Formats: sequence, structure tokens, C-alpha cells
Amino acid sequence: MNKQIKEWINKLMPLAALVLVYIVFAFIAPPSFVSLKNLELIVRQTTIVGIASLGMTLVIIGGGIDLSVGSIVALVTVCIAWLLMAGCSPIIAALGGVFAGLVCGLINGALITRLKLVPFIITLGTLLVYRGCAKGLAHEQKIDAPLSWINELLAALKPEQSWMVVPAGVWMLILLAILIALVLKYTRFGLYVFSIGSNEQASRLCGVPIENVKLLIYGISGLFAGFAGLMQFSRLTVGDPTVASGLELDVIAAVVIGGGSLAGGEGSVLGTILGALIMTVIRSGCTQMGLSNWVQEIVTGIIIVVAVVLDRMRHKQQS
Amino acid sequence: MNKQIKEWINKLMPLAALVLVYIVFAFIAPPSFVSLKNLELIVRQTTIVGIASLGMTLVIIGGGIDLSVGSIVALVTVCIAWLLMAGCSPIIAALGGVFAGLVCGLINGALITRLKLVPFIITLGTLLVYRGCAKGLAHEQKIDAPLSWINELLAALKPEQSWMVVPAGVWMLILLAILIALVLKYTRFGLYVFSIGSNEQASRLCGVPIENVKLLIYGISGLFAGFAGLMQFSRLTVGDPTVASGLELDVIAAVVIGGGSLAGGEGSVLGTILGALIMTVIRSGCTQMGLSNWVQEIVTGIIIVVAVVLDRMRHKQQS
Amino acid sequence: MSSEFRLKLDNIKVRFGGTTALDGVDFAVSPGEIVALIGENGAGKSTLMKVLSGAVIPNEGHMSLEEKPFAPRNPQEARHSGIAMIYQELSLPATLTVQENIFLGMEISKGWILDRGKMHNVAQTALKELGHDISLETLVRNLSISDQQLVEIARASAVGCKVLILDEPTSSITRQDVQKLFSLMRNLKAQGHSIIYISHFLEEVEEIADRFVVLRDGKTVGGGKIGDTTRDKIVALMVGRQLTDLYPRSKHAFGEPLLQLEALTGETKLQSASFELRRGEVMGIFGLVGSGRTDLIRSIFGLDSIKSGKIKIGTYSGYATPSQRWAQGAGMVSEDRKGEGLAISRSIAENLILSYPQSCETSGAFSPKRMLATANEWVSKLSVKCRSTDQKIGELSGGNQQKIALARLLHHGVDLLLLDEPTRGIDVGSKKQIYEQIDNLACNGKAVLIVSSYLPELLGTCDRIAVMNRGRLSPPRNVSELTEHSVMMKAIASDLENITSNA
Amino acid sequence: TGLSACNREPETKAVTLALIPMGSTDEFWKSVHAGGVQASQKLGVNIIWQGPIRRDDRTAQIDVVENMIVRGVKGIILAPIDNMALRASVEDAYRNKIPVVIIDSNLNTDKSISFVATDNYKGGVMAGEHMVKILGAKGRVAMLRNVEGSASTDNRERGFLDTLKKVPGIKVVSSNLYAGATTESAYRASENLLAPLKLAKGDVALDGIFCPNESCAFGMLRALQDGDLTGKVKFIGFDSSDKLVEGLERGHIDALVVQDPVRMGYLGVEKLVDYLNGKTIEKKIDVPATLVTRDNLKDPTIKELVSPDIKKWLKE
Ligand SMILES: Nc1ncnc2c1ncn2[C@@H]1O[C@H](COP(=O)(O)OP(=O)(O)OP(=O)(O)O)[C@@H](O)[C@H]1O
Ligand SMILES: Nc1ncnc2c1ncn2[C@@H]1O[C@H](COP(=O)(O)OP(=O)(O)OP(=O)(O)O)[C@@H](O)[C@H]1O
Ligand SMILES: [Mg+2]
Ligand SMILES: [Mg+2]
Repeated sequence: MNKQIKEWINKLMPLAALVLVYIVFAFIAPPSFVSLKNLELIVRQTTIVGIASLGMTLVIIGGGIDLSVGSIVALVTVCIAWLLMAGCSPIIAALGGVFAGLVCGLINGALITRLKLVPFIITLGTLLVYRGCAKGLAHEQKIDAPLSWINELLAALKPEQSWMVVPAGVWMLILLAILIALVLKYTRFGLYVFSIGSNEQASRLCGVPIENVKLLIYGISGLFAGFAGLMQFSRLTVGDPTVASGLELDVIAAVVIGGGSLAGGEGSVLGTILGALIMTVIRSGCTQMGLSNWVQEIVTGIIIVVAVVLDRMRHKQQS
Repeated sequence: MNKQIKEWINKLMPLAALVLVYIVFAFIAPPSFVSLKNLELIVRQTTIVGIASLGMTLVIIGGGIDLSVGSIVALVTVCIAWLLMAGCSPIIAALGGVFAGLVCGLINGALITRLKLVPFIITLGTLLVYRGCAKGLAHEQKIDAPLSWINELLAALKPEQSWMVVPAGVWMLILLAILIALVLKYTRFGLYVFSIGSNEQASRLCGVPIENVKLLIYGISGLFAGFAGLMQFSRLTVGDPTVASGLELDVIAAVVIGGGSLAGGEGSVLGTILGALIMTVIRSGCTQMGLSNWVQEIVTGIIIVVAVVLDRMRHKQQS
Repeated sequence: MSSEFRLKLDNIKVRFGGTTALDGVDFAVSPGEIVALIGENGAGKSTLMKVLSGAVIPNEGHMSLEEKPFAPRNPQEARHSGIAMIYQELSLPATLTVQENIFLGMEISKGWILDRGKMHNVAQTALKELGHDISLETLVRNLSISDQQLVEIARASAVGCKVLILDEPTSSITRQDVQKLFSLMRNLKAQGHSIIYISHFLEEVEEIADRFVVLRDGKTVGGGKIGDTTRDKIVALMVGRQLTDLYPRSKHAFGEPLLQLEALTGETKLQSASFELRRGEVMGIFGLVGSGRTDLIRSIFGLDSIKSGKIKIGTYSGYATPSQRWAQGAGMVSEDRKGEGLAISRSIAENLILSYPQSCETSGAFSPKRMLATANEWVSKLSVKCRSTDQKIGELSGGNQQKIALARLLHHGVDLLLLDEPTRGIDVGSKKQIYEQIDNLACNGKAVLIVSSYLPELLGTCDRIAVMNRGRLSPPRNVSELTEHSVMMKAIASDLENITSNA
Repeated sequence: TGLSACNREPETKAVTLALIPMGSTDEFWKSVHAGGVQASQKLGVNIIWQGPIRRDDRTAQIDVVENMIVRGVKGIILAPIDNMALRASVEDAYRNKIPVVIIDSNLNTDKSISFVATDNYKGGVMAGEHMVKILGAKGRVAMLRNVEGSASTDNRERGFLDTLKKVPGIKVVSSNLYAGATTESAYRASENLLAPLKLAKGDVALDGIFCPNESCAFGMLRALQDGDLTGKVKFIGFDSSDKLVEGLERGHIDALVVQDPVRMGYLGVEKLVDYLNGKTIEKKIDVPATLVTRDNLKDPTIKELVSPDIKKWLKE
């Protein structure tokens, strides 16, 4: 009984952290911070990192890491813009971009499983390769693209759209989050992801098809980076090959703050989303207070370390 | 006998790769590429990554990773400029900057050993914190500093200095490389670094003082990032808090291309230097051929993966 | 009286979480004496030695070294006090050279600088004494397992020490090497070193030791001068347990053969194994640590690669991956529970159904509810003590963890069960339940292959027993023809003819 | 009543405006900041200075603009990193009745109230014409570009190249290399640009170089100083910083095309306040660039232009 309560407390820890950070800023930031508008803004700004970190949640639960997501996002924005300029309809362009993300992820997965190399080094390599491809495809320029409904996905709501509550992109984040949560809980694949991350040897003994599962994990990570790229394009309205450099660190941080363990076998969708929100709230609060960028960076760095220390402490408690 | 020859071939592999890459460019790049001047340029451009990657070699051999080197380099350039502007003599400023690097490294080491957290996450946090400190100290601006002998460290040689063959900074790289190579081979500490990276548990049972050795490893990594920062300052003549972002990836790549294994226990100073040179040669060759950045990025990414695949293959061969 | 002992241990107690590894052990060793420490697996020998070497801190007890209190806080301190130890499970840092491994932690140096020349000479001498000329510059990962063992021995002797502890040093070296080790030990003894020698090879103990001490269940149960006793008495002291109703046994009806091996040879330890296992049969494989039993099972199950030989499971011939083996109706329980057996950070239920999640799927969707319900069934059937089935399996006691590992096969409904040390580290009560399950399975026409280091349980549960000795499996014999003594003799026999012969 | 007046005090406080640069780590933006502060003190308004964390990070700048809209600032002065990407945010501000003044670099929208900038194309032409003049209308010229996709420097580069094209004696030997976002990358690119052109005896097969912004010019200056090529190659830069002015004084740089960032910042704030006070303001306001050479450097107005007293305003 006591233990169950403890477990719940542990699961709610990221939520508590989020609420705490929010309350702190509610007191020290200008009154606009607690407005509904700002809540919407925070949610919108979380979308890109949030979607990418859903894929990363799978990767990290499975005991791996994917450093190439930032580059994939950039490549996807470029692909979408390129397709639009080539005269494709927005839906084709969007699908094409997302598909490019999927392909990138599958390449990662194939390299990791076939070459049997640590994901860190493979995705470090593809980080450079995909970024280079993005720049090459875009001729080292940003690609302007005609406006279309894609750009509405993550724009602030117009008054006549208020029935949507939040923009379509945020709905997409929510749906994808629910989807991944369900996949983790209600599919064989989800079970395998956890077991591989927790103990790859034992999973092999139990006949888990490790290679296929890993391929799928990195494929999904790429697919979600593709969706994140779509959102990024929606915000930028241009295909920018230099965008999202360093995004991978934000994404990994979101997963880890949300309780994911780099040793694998642990993590949750809810935690990840909360982790991503925590970082946006900090950034938003600091910006609206007019605090300097460097303070934000230091605060974010400290929060990452503190979050992981807390995580370690609660593990110790349990064992 | 056969085995020894094989081992030698393995050790020489990065050298062979370097020579190969060089020869390829000698044929396809403009004739200026093979000039002595260009050799000097390549060596000079390798210095910063080279020095930082010496420290990283220790870290990676010891089974860890240090993502914060880029930020430390930036912080060090800022510290040096700040000290110069505060009226310190160049030697004090240089020492002060390098000392700041050492302190950063020791903080990393202390956090990793005391909190018993994976180095990836700790140095991800300090990456942000140190970068933030650099920006804060510099008021988010470049700090101009008066010219001094520091700026001669990595400048092209004037005709009357031709007796030096290469600039002082390159000599420093060479000396530090020899120093680290000697430390690794001839000191107790060097032996411990290898043994911890190879098998931390077994090392503990043999009486290796793991905590102290790790602290020292990260301290040295910080110290060398400090020297790299000094070189960076020498080149820039200003303290720039935004410099060297992403340097950590170049540095890790250099070590890995040079035969270092992210699983620990393997790596060599010679290999690392060759790895750093390979990357500079590619960059220099591509630029002088008028190839775009994106081609360089793709080529570098592919080379990282190929280098590690080769590394894995030669391991398989051995066992 | 006490002055004649160099090292003295009083009432040492060590607890790991719930298990008591040492329960008040007294032990002493004099200068110039070789003491053999013997006992069954899990008796606490290694733990006791780890206490001496600083790797384990005792919960209670007192130690003294040369009349001074001795309480090493870490291996470093113990080594500097003159305790050298060859660990049973120490894997050497594999990317270091032989010479570096020999001196790791006790380097000869001038200040910070290693004195490689001197170390080279000392190491060379130490290896010469062992009669080996392994190149000192070879990387350890390029050495064979037995050469690695020699390196460990050389490490202990080269550095110099007052007390030398050898925890099963001969488990993987040849007879000739053992003789060289013994002459080295005699030299050291003559120089006044104290040596503690742990081994399951009783003939070695008789040959080299002056005195023996027997541990059982973390307590000293006896000892004495080697000359004053017989090997049978020592075995009796070691095993010394009444085995009455611990082993339920029904009459098994044998069916068609399910597992057939013909001269199976693995990549590492397994030299040759041939037998036939029929439905309704329980077959045991006995052998000493490192004799290659685990290799055999892993090779059958597709976890280790096979060099040659034939293998047939049911109607399927040839080699296969673990997932194919499951599909062919075979299942395996690993000896290495934490490393390979269970995903420690996942729940009981997940671990239980991991090999067969299809059983918890309704129209393609995996149902956690059904998983928990399934797990609940097995938990109550096997009376596993747990809070709930979505509890992390790492929180359970070893015995209960083992039951889940076994329940995985039961749930999967496999016909062929490969059990590697299925009762390692678990209490007597749990053991009995597991034996009952095994007996039940045989009655229901399943085939069971048990590997165990615990001889009584093999004698109690199996229909036939084969003995593995240094990679070779003897032909299985009916349990009625065997005694503990005869099996043990076969397992520790040093001449191969004796093993493979059926007599 | 005294008490309630006391409570209201924050509301009677001056209006708050946001000044959003492309990055916060350049001399140029420091000067814009100084100009903005100067104007705000004179006009009695507050300004928030907030740039994106990573320079040239379009998304980060969008985030900042959106945050400022939500914060409810009364107006925004924005130097957009991208001529397209910031459109949506500015239109969002427009919907929220927050006027936006664009400075420095153009934005493809009609929802901003004014555009205060240097005509960058003209600046490039100015540099080109001076280059032709000092080279005597013949020679080999190289140009190191800034970063991919920056509108203001694109225009300068275009202006410069268009001018040179009209002169038959001048040959452009390199114009496709990018300096990248940091000074270090600019430095390396410069070295690699010069390396294949080097001749024996420390000479170089090049007569003139143009760099279209500060970090790029700084990297090139360092490369020239390092390679001992200063004076041997005519060098024209764009924008100013202490180091560049020092280079000009020492004859390492022949000319700088200098904008007036202080004035740009000042005008941005002033025009916005004018608009808020109901005045009509021009759609486009030119802040002309000036060609600074060693000869006119002593001129006090030029001196103020190239090294404004930033510290005074930023209280550093
Ligand atoms: N780190 C540990 N955590 C929990 N239990 C442990 C640990 N180490 C040993 N034990 C337990 O302590 C008991 C004694 O183990 P020990 O290794 O000392 O036995 P041993 O006599 O050396 O056996 P063997 O002959 O197999 O080497 C066993 O029950 C074992 O499971
Ligand atoms: N060359 C090797 N390299 C790595 N691991 C090995 C090697 N040889 C054997 N092992 C592993 O060592 C462990 C013990 O070896 P083995 O299976 O031969 O002994 P065993 O008779 O089962 O003894 P135990 O009582 O320790 O289980 C097994 O897990 C086996 O896979
Ligand atoms: Mg033992
Ligand atoms: Mg075994």
C-alpha cells in the first residue's frame, strides 16, 4: 500500500515540478504570464519538441539514443518547401516531408541493427549526413514556399477559430501522445520496447525479435521527427536547412526530465510531455520577464541535472 | 608474430586513412593543396580540435564522455578577454583562462563521481550552464581585448620566424600530445584510465581508486579544453561566448575516427591526432575545391560511421 | 595460542538484503600454511574471501592480521596490507596487456612513473615459475580463458603478499598447469606465505593443502588435518543433508525422443555431448563450475554458436535462434537471473509472458488486464509471494524470481524445458515446490533437462544423470545405479577415459 | 484616495515596447540597443531587449515575438532574421493591435507600420564603386558571403557584384564561399579562400576583397593579418567594430561601409512612439550608409558613427 502511494508520487513528480515552476513564474513574471493566451502559447511552443520527444521516448526506453532528430527536422522542412515549390499540393508536400523523416529513421535503425554499432555513433554520423543533405537539397539557402494550410497548423488561433481551443498542431501532439501511450501499453511492440531497454539479453532469451523491434523504434523516431519537421515548417513558412540544430539535446532533456532513463527500460509519454512543457515554461517565463538568454541557459542546465539526480534518488528509495 | 603484425596494421589504419584522404585530394583539388603553406594551414586549423580531443581521448578511454568541451572553450576565451580588459598581463590572463577550464572540468568530474550519474547527462547539463556563464560574463557580447603575444600563438609564421617551422600553438599541441601519450603509457594514472574504461568492476577489485582517477580525467579534459580555449582566443583575438558550439561533436568524432571506442578501454593519442587531421584535411580540401559545406558535412558523417565500422571489424578479426 | 595465526577471523556475518551469506564464521591461517576452504555452491566461501580482500564489508565480526585489528574498507587497503586474491569471477580488464594486468593496483613505480622494466622482469619471473611464456605485451582479450586464469595466478604471486587467496584457480586450466601452480604454492609456503585455497577438486585439495575447513550455509561445519580424514568423509561433511521427502517422485512413462544430440561441440568450452531425451523424462547434468554445462544448454537453445555436431528437437533438425526454439516448443531458464534471465526493472507479469505475449492479445491488441489475470493465475498456482503482479520483479526474493522464470515456460506450454541451475540461491521450501512442478511436467509428458551443481537435487528429481567433465559429457546413466559419491568422483576425475567410459 | 492612487501606480507607468534583434552577441546589435535606450529615455517609455538564444535561429526569434505579444507590450521593433518566416508572427501582432516597426532587414508583409533600414543594395554598390576606384578599374576580386539566406547581406552582395560586373577590367575570382554564423567559421573560411590563391614569396593572386558584414570582415581581417597579406590586398568591409576600426587605422582595411545602428535603434523606437501618439509616419525610412576610410576617420561625426558611446547608454 505504502509502496503504491510512493510509486504514484514518483510518477507525479514531473507534474509537481511543472506546477512548481509555473507557480514560481506566476509570482515573479508579469501578470500576462498566467493569462489563457500564454497557456496557449506555451502549448504551441512545446509542440515541436514535444512531438520529436515522443519518438525519442521510445528510443530511450529501448535503451538507445538518437542524436539525428534535429537534422531530420531540418531536412523535412526543406523537403516540404522543395515539394511545394515544385508544384505539389500541400498535402503531398506534407506527406512527402514526413515520409522523408521516416526514411531517415529507418536508415538509422538499419545501420544500428545491421552494423551492430552503438546508436550514439551511428546517429552522430547521420546527424551530419542528414544536415548536409538538407543543405544540399536547399542549395545552402532557405527555400521560400507559398503559404498554405500547412502554415495554419501551428499559428495562433484567429478569433473565428476559437472553437478549436488550441491549433491543429497541438491537437496532433495530443493525439500522437495518446497513440504512443497506447502503443506502449497495449501492443506487443510496446512490451518489447520496454523489455529490450530493461534487459536486451533476457529479451533475446525470450525470443523477442530484437532487430526488428529496434528498426521499428528508430523508424518511429524518424517518423515523429518528420511530424516535428512539419510543425517546424508550419511555424517558419520556409524550408530552413539550418533550423533545429541542437534540438536533439532539448528532446533528450525532455525525456530525461520526464523520468526516462538513459540506461533504458524506463520512461513514460506523460513524463516526456511534462518534461517538454517544463522547459518551455522556463523559457517563456524568462523571456517575458525580460531575463537574459544566458540566465535561461544556466537555469535549463541546472534543471536537467537536478531532475536526473531526483530520478536517481527515487530509484535508490525503491530498491 | 602474425598477431603482432596485425596489431601494427590496426594501429596504422588511421594513418593510412589520412594518407589516402590526402592523396585523393592531392589529385582532385587545385595544386595549391599540396603546397607546404597549405600543410601548415591544415596543421594550424587542427590545433584547437586537436588539443581538446587529447583530453577527450582520456575521457573516452576511461569509458566516459564529455559534451561540455565546446562551452568550456567559449567560457575560456571570454575569461581571457575579460582578464586582459581588466588590466591583467597576458600571461596572467592566459593562465586564468586555462584555470577556468580546469575548474569546469573538475566540476564535471565531481558531479559525475559524487552524484554517480552517467557522464552524458551531467555534461549535457554543464554544456548549457558553462555556455550561459560565458554569455553572462561577457554580457552576451564579444569582449574585445588588446592584442598581445597570445594572438601570435596560432598565427601564420612571419618569414623571420621560419626557424619555428610551425607556430607556437602547434608546438604546444605536439608537446601536449607527447605528454598525454607518455602519461598513458608510463604512469600509473594512464594504466588506471585504461583499466577503468575496460572493466570498472574488475579495476575496483584490483584496488584502483576509481573516483579519484575519474575526477582527474574530467579535470584534465577541462584543462585541455582550457588550452583549446586559449588557442581559440589566440585566433579570434576576442572573447566570444558563442564560439565553438558543436565543437564537442568534432572532438568526439576525432577520437572515434582515431580508434577510440565509446565502450571504453581503447583509444590512442596518435589515433586521435590523426582523426582530427583527417577531418581538417577533408574540410580544407573540400573548401579549396570550392565544394560546399554540405558536401563536407556528408563526407564527415560517412567517415565517422565507416571509421567505427572498420574499428569493429578489426576487433572481430582479433577475437 | 593466537600468536601462531597470521590471520584470524571471528564471528563474521554478512547479509545481502534478505539473504544471509555468512552466519558467524570463524577462520584462521598460520604463516607457511595452506588451508583449503571447501563447501557446496553458495556456502559462502567467496563471500568470506571477499570480506578479507575488502570487496565486501562484513555486517558483524572481527578480523586481525598479525595481531593487529584488520578492517579493510576497499580492495586497495587490503592489497596494501598484504592480502592478494584471485577472484572466482574476476574478469580481467581485457584491453590491458598481460603485464599491466599482473600489476594493476600494485604497480611498481618511481613516483608517478611506472617502472616498466622492473615490472617486466618480475612478471617474467612469475610466469616462468608457472612454467609459461605468455608474451607480456599481449592484450588479455587475445588470451584463452586458461591463459587468463594463469595471468590471474601470476598477478597474485608477482606482487608479493602475506596472505594469498585463490578462489577456484584451477577451474579452467589443464592438469600440467595445476602441477606448476602447486609447485609455486609450495615455494611460497616455504617462504612463509599463508595461502587460502578454494576448490571443488577434492583430489587437488588432498594433494596441496595442510588443513581443510568446510563451510555450509554460511557456517563453519567442520575441518581438520588433511591426513586425518578420507575423501568420503569430506564429501559427507560438504553435502551433509538429510534428503527425505524433499524430492517427490512419481513413476514417469517415457515417450518418443524429443531432444537428440550427436557429438555437439560448441565454440568455447563444450567439447562433445551426445544423448537422447524422451518425453516424460527428467534428465540431469552434473559437473563442476566451468565444466561447460551452461555452454551445452545455451548451444542447444541457440544462444551460443555451435561448431559441429547434430541437434534435433522434436521434428526440427539443425540450429535455430531462440525465438525459433520457442516456436519449436522448447524453453530455457538461465542460470544468470539478473544478467539474462529476467528484466529486473519490469513487472512480474511482463516477465512471465514475455516469451508469449500472443496469449494476452484479444483481436490483435495486447491486453494488460489479461496479462495481469494470467500472471495472477500462475502466481497463486506456484504460491509466489508478492504484493501484486505489476510489482517490479527485482523486488522479489531470489526464489520467487526463479519461480517466475520457470512459470514462463509453464505458461508458454513448452514440451522441452532446459533448466540451468533452476534452484540456485533459493531456499529449501521453494526448492521443493519447484521439484514438484518438475515432477508434474514429466508426468504430463514433457521432457526436462536440468543442469545443477547441487547433486542431491539431481539424484532426487532425475531419471537419468550425465556428468560433464571439462567439456565432455558422459553417457547418461539411470539414477538408481548412482550414488552421490560415484557421481562426484566422476565429476572431479582427471582422466578422460574414466569419464566417457560407462563403467 | 491616496491609497488607491498608490495601488494604481504601475498602470500609470510608461508604456512598454519590445526591441527584438537578430541576435544579442554582435557589436551591431549592441549599438541598436544603445540607440533604442537613448530614445526610450528621451521619450519616457520602457523597452525590453530580448533576442533569440541562438543567433540566426528563426524559430527562436518567432518564439520571442510571440512571447512579447502575449506579454502585452504596446509595440514591437523587430529586426527579422528571415524575410518570410517572421510574417505570421507579425501578422499575429497586427491582429492583436500591436504595431510593429521593422528595422534593418525587410519583411514581406504589409502589416508593419514602418521599415527603418539602410538600403543594403546601395551599401553594396558603394563598396563596389570604392573598390573599382582603389583598384584603378582592373584586378582580381573575391567576395566572402555571410550566411545562407540572410536578406540584408544578400542585397549587399548583389549590389557589390552588380557594380563590378559593369567594369570589364575586373575579374571576380571567388564569390561562392560562405563565412557561416560564427567568427571562427568566418576565419576558417577566409583562410581556405586565400590558400589556393597564394603565390610564392608571400604574395597572393588577388587584388581586392569584400566582406558584407562584421563577423565575416573580422574573420577575413584575422586571416589577412595572419597570412601577412595586409596591405597587399585591398580590403573593404561592412559595419564596424573596435577591431575593424583598429584595422582601418593600421591600414589593414581600406574602407568600411558603415551603417548607423544607433540611429536605426533610435528611429525605430521614436517612430513607434510617434505612431502610438497618433502621428502618421512614413512607410520607409532610410538610414544611409557611410563610406569610412582612413582619411575621414578623424571627422568627429564619423568617429561617433564608428565607435558610439554604447557603454553610456547600456550602463555596462
Ligand atoms: N552481491 C550479492 N548480493 C546478494 N546475494 C549474494 C551476493 N553475493 C553472494 N550472495 C549470496 O551469498 C551466498 C554465498 O555466496 P558465495 O559466492 O560466497 O558462495 P560460494 O561458497 O563462493 O559458492 P560457489 O562455490 O558457487 O562459488 C549465496 O547464497 C549467494 O547467492
Ligand atoms: N570464452 C568465453 N568467453 C566468455 N564467456 C564464456 C566463455 N566460456 C564460457 N563462458 C561463459 O561462462 C559461464 C560459465 O561457463 P560454463 O557454462 O562452461 O560453466 P558451467 O559448467 O555452467 O559452470 P557454472 O557452474 O558456472 O554455471 C557461461 O555463462 C558461459 O557462457
Ligand atoms: Mg564462490
Ligand atoms: Mg552454468
